[in-house]
Amino acid sequence: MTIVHGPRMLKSGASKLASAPLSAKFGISIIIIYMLAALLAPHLAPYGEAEIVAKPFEPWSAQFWLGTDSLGRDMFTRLVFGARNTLGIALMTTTLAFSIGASAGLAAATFGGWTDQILSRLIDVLMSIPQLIFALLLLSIFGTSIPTLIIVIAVLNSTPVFRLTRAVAIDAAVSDYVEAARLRGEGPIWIMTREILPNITATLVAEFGLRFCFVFLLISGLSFLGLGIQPPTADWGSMVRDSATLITYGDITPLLPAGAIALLSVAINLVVDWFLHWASGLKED
Amino acid sequence: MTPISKIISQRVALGALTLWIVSLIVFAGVQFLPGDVATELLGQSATPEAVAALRKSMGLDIPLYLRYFDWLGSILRGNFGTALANGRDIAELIKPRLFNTLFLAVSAAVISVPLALLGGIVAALYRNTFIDRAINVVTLASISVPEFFVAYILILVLAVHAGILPSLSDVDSETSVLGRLTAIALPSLTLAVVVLAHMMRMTRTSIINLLGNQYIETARLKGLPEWRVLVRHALPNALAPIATVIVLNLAYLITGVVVVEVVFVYPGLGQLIVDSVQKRDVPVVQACSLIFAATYVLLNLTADILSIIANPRLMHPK
Amino acid sequence: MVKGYSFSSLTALSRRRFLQSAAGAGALAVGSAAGLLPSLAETATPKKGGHFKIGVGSGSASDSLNPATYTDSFMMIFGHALHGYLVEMDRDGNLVGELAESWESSKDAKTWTFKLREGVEFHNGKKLDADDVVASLNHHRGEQSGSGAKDIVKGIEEIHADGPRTVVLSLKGANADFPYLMEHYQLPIMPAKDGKADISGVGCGGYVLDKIDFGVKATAKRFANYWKPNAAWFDSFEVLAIHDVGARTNALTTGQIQAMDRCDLKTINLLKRNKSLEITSISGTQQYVMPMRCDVSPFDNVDVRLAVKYALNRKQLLDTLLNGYGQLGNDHPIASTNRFFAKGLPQREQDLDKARFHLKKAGVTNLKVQLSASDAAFTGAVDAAALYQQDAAKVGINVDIVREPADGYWDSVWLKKPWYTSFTGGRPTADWMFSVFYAADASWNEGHWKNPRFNELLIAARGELDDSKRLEMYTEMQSLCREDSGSVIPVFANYVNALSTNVGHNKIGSNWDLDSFRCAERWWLTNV
Amino acid sequence: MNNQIVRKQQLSRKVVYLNVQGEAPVGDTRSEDEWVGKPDTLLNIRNLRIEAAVHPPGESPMNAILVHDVSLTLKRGRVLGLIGESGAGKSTIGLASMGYGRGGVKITGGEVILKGRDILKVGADGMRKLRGREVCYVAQSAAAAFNPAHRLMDQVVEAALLHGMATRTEAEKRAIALFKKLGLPDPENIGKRFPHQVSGGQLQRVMTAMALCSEPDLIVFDEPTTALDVTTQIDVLAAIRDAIRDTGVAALYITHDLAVVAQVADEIMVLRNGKLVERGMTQQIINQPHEQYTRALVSVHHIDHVQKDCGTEPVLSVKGVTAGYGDGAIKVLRDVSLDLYPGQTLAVVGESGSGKSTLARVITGLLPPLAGSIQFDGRDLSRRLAERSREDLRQLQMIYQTADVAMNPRQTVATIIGRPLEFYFGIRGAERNHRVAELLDKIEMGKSFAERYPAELSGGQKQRVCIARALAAKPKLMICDEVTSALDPLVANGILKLLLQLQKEEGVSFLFITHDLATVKSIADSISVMYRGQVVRYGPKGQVLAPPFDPYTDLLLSSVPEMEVGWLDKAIRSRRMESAGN
Repeated sequence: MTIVHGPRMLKSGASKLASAPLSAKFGISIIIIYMLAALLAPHLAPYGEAEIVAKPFEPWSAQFWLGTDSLGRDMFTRLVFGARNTLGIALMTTTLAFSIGASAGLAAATFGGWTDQILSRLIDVLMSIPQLIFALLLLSIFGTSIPTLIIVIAVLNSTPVFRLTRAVAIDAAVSDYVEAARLRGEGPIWIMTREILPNITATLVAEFGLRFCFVFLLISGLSFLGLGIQPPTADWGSMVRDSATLITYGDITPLLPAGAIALLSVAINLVVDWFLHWASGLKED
Repeated sequence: MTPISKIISQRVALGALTLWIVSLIVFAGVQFLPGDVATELLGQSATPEAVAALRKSMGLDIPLYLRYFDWLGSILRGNFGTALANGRDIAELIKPRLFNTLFLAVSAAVISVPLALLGGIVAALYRNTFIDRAINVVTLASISVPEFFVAYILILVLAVHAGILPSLSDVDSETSVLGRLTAIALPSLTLAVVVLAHMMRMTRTSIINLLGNQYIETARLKGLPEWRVLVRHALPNALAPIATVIVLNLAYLITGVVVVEVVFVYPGLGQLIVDSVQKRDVPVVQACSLIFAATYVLLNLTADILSIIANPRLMHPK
Repeated sequence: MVKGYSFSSLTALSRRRFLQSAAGAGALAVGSAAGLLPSLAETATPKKGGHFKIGVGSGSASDSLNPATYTDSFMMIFGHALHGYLVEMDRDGNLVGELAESWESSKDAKTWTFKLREGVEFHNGKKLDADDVVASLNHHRGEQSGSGAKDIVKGIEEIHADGPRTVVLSLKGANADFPYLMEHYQLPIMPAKDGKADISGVGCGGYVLDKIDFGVKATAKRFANYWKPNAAWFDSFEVLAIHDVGARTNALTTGQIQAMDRCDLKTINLLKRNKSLEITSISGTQQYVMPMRCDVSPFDNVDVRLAVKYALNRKQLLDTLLNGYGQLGNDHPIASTNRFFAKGLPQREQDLDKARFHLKKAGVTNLKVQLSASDAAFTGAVDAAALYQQDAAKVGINVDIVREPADGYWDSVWLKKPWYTSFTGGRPTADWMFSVFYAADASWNEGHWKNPRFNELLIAARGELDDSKRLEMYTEMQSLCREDSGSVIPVFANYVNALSTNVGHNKIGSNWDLDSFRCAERWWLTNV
Repeated sequence: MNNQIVRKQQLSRKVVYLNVQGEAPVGDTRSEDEWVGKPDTLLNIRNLRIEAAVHPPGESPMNAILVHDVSLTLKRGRVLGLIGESGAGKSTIGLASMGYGRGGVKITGGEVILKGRDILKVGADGMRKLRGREVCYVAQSAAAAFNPAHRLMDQVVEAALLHGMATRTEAEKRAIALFKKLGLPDPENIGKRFPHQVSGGQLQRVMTAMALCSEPDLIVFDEPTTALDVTTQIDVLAAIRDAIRDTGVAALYITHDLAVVAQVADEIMVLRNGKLVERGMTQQIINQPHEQYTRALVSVHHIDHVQKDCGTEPVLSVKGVTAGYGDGAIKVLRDVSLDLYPGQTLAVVGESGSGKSTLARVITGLLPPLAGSIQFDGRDLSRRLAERSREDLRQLQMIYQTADVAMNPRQTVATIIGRPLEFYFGIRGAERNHRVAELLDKIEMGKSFAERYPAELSGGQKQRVCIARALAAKPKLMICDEVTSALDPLVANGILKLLLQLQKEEGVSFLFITHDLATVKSIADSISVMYRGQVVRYGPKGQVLAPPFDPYTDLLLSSVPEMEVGWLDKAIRSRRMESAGN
């Protein structure tokens, strides 16, 4: 039992990172690369997002690193801009989904009773309508502009967030420290934001990562059905879709955006796994 | 058993309520869609007179709420009504599609569920070893790729190059069971890949979450080999969360497979509902949505019942 | 064009090219070429038998057997397999009789008399007579009709049978092209039952309805008592609805279907390498349109319209959108295959100077316009808009692309926005085309274009029975369209299909897709 | 109670590395030879060193030494008691005798010689073969140690069947015989039940039967009665002791309660912070402890407190309160009346299920009573929390059993203590910090603790911070719900002394809810004994603790283990009433 106290907890994130397992470091570097690509897209990309620079399906060359797509747009440029659009939209969507789902879940857990009942039933209803069908319906009503896309997918994805938040928040809400706050006479806002929220953040962050991937996949699924991000905006889902037939001919072009999606998802999940592991402070087993 | 029947009847009542609200939402939602079945059917040839005549013949001139109650009344009598577009009986229209959808879902489940359980247990058994990490990365990757992409890859490998399975799931009411199984081999494989990872990870996590329990230590201290500790002592207690995630994935297999249906040209309910939304065929959309919602509600109920069965506290009260 | 493909496929490609040119150049000299190219050699000798499966990128669960509701190629080709029509467009584009043996008009082109063929039997055993024709046409007429063909038959004042084999139609106005209308896909002849047309799918076509699962597939068997000789070769015929082009292509390459429509033009060069496939590309009447509304500013100025037309790089659109599978458009809707096509009109090319000139003439230096685009109009419409945006910017037209939702596009954008993307499948006759889309009073006057001379000519040409005079008139009308109308018509898209080499066919008709929708009747299998 | 203790155990595992107050190990007074090498030696542990990888939240993993160089010897048929506070390493040593380490625990040095061979060298398979056959384990909480998914009999015979020591029929027969021996009701059929269908005391006996079923040479008892109510504990303790005697099995008996181990063990080892403090025969340890630490353990409950006289006006007056859950379907409290006078301590004593915690919930307004009223400071208190004024809330503060979960783990000590200052008095900024420092002083912790998080405090420190938080509101009344039950005796003692000190300084009244009679004796001015939702005895301490007793109070008082060899037999003989927990 001879241990020297380490630095303050929560302030030691950086040193924690240094001691993270290789998989997490790998994940973090991938995420950083993607974020840089997204942020610096106009500077990184050799051509314009929708600029037609050559004939369709040019081979890989010094001029067009990954060749050109079906319209003769530079594939590498599209991939970089795709990162920007896809990541940006998925990030905004996930954030919105979390603001909706988490605040409703917190409210349900904190107030309980009728608030909880009504919110939970509402979510039941939303969940019982298949996501894709619901998205189809909503997007048909409101059109497929990017803001509606974000709102619709966010609403759809807020349901599992609500359930998770409610579940973990209820765990926290019945704890003695929340009871102590109630006995002190604290209002619901304080209880939600100061007592419960900080204690469920880890779970929510982890869920954020996973949700982000699902949002990603839902958007690309919608793009596949022609309801997602509309051309000529570059996004990886429709890029896969546009060139998917090439796979039949043994061309690897469609693998690139698909691989980009998969790589990011794997990276996020690796980081999430590690984060959960770290935040729980417990060893598995 | 009284508390159990009470729980179940509560869930059934809630399910019915959910279905009712779903029907309201969908009915209202379809009304908000731009255009209606008449304009969609006529497309570019929609002259105002033709549209008006078509609307009248379909009864679209009747007020909205009356149509809803009319529809609700016939549903409660077990009558789904007729499709607006071609006047066909919706029950007849849906029956073969529903069968196809269920057949595909079941075959995908038959492939994926045992594999998921096995994989999950193996990953838990060899947790934090190379095997576990390999399983982890492979499942993650399969989760991360859009399902149409999985479908195309499988087609490329198994249909185009190897030529052993058809890329088109061409089935009808006269297809033999064997023919059907061949026809849906690729779509069910695709779906299996898509849902496998989620279930496998959940199985692993559920089991590992239980390993901190005292009774696991008790089992180990009895000298049980690790696999036996997992299978006999952890797994039975992890059944409830595993059942929940399996059921969620089954629901997905039934309600969320539009994309796979499109790729393999499989005549399931998903394509029907997409078609009907585009054509604004309200009664068909309504019927399909209700079936989907009912599937979800029923499967959730199943998960609840499974959790009850897996929980001796509820099955064997004091 | 080639990236990352193996060397062997490259050589395969060049070999095929070689063979093709060898066949073309040396058909006379090298007799042994026939052994290398069996499909070409056997073209002239159709065979009976076999099961033909075709995959089409259309079909919906809301389809029905009622011809009034035929909206897409799935029902259209299946309808042509089940049904006979009064007239038929032959493979060279000539109108010939099918169920009608002959027809004639009164001098004023207002009364038309059709003489029916004898010995034609419906699938239910009923013999064709004039009442069937009357009932079939009346099916689309009248107040209660919700038929898509209502507009086509609205010019008919009255129909009556004159004996069992003669049908007399009197029109509200003169129409020299009237028989052509009878070829419309929604106007098959159905047996009359109590004075009404039987819409259960019974027809007098080459195939009898076997099973149909709307939006999925339909099958039909050869009609033993089909009247037409040398037609309907297959034992049975099956149409599959395969919306996803990748799925269609895969099904074809793996041999699950023998033909498909609407090839993926982006990858068609790759598909071409498949030696067991034949790509057919038929120039037809389908056209991509970007109508400007002539009744709203700034498009109410003809110089602005011309500037827009001149700024467009048609060649680039043809190459990128259609991969070359199409014809350049000349801003008028008449296809080069039409008998009244104005051959003398010069092809409009991109001319940025002229565009600037017209813009200046219109008194604008910096034009800001919105273009409403959606792929609902045609595949690549938004890309086309983006391409156009780049060119237009060079002459000072700033195009703001408004991406419209695909769903409900025809309801809320088409005909309504100042400038939008549109698509027309085309019509078999010039009069029909002009009447529907360009006549001042047409409900689908896409550009809201009202040119007095044009409308005058339209009426005159309709009543004129002398073809040479009509050609003159239609040429002038095409020129008017080109110079004055609001429609930018950059390209005509070809019908591009892929067939297994086992599918035999003669010259393919260009009236509609898939051999004028008559593939079931005209094609055959060589390997049976 | 079970849950509370289990939680405590888990928590102490987490915080254990923080209790670092190194003290030199105290060597054994006897020579090695006396213990080793005899033919009847069953277990011989030599120079055992155990380390663990610990993952403090927010810090890098590190190695902590849990057991330093500990040796012990156990002869066949003997019982060795291992005693110490949390972090002493007693459970770790117990499990090490089965070659087992929890979590990241690793045996890094020494030998564990069981029946002549070093089991640390027999490999994983060899280890598995001896576990459940030669050595068996009885865990602290049987409720947690039995798999809820399987019937008891299946679990009891599992090890015997696994090691091929008996057929199923034989094993079941043996199990039933053991059930009978351990005094379980309906021994023929109890095995068909699921764990949740059997009471805690019975489960503990079944667990003992499970250990005995494969006829092992050694059983490790790890706090087998700690989680039980005191009246239940005595019966289970007796059953275990008899079973050990009758079967002749050797045992390591691990507990923190010296009085309990004195009833069972032949010899006792006292451990502290992973080091041996003192070893000796039971009599010697109890009666003539050599080491000061042992002496402190033996005399732990001695606090000087003089009973104060009642005042005239009670600060809190509970009148005829009936309360329950589910709209009164389940009544937990029936007609409870109590008075608490200013500056005094009223102890509410009872076992689990007596309704004492529910009483606290009623008083705080968390559970509105079905009938009756609560008067505070002479006026009626609203029945519902939401209807009470902030002033009422301020004057009535609560301290919880487990300080860990009573403090938000994401707030610093300064925030936790400072919040009531802000909330009730609007004190912010420097003034607040100053007051926080003052309060920290009052609870005998420095202001250096202000910026720490709860996870960085020891159990006793946590409870002190909770007390400071309550104190910050300047309350008239503090409700203390089992505030010392989760703490080690010495630490608990410190807390009690602090509370008494504060009472003297601030004049605050305590409603002290506890199951521990020793605590009650130390600090109460008046006592209320609760049993099944009713007050069975109420009055000033002197009166309540003096005979004649009602049957329940008698049972309760007579069940508290006393630091005296042979007490168990006496107590069992003199009992007039059966415990409810059996």
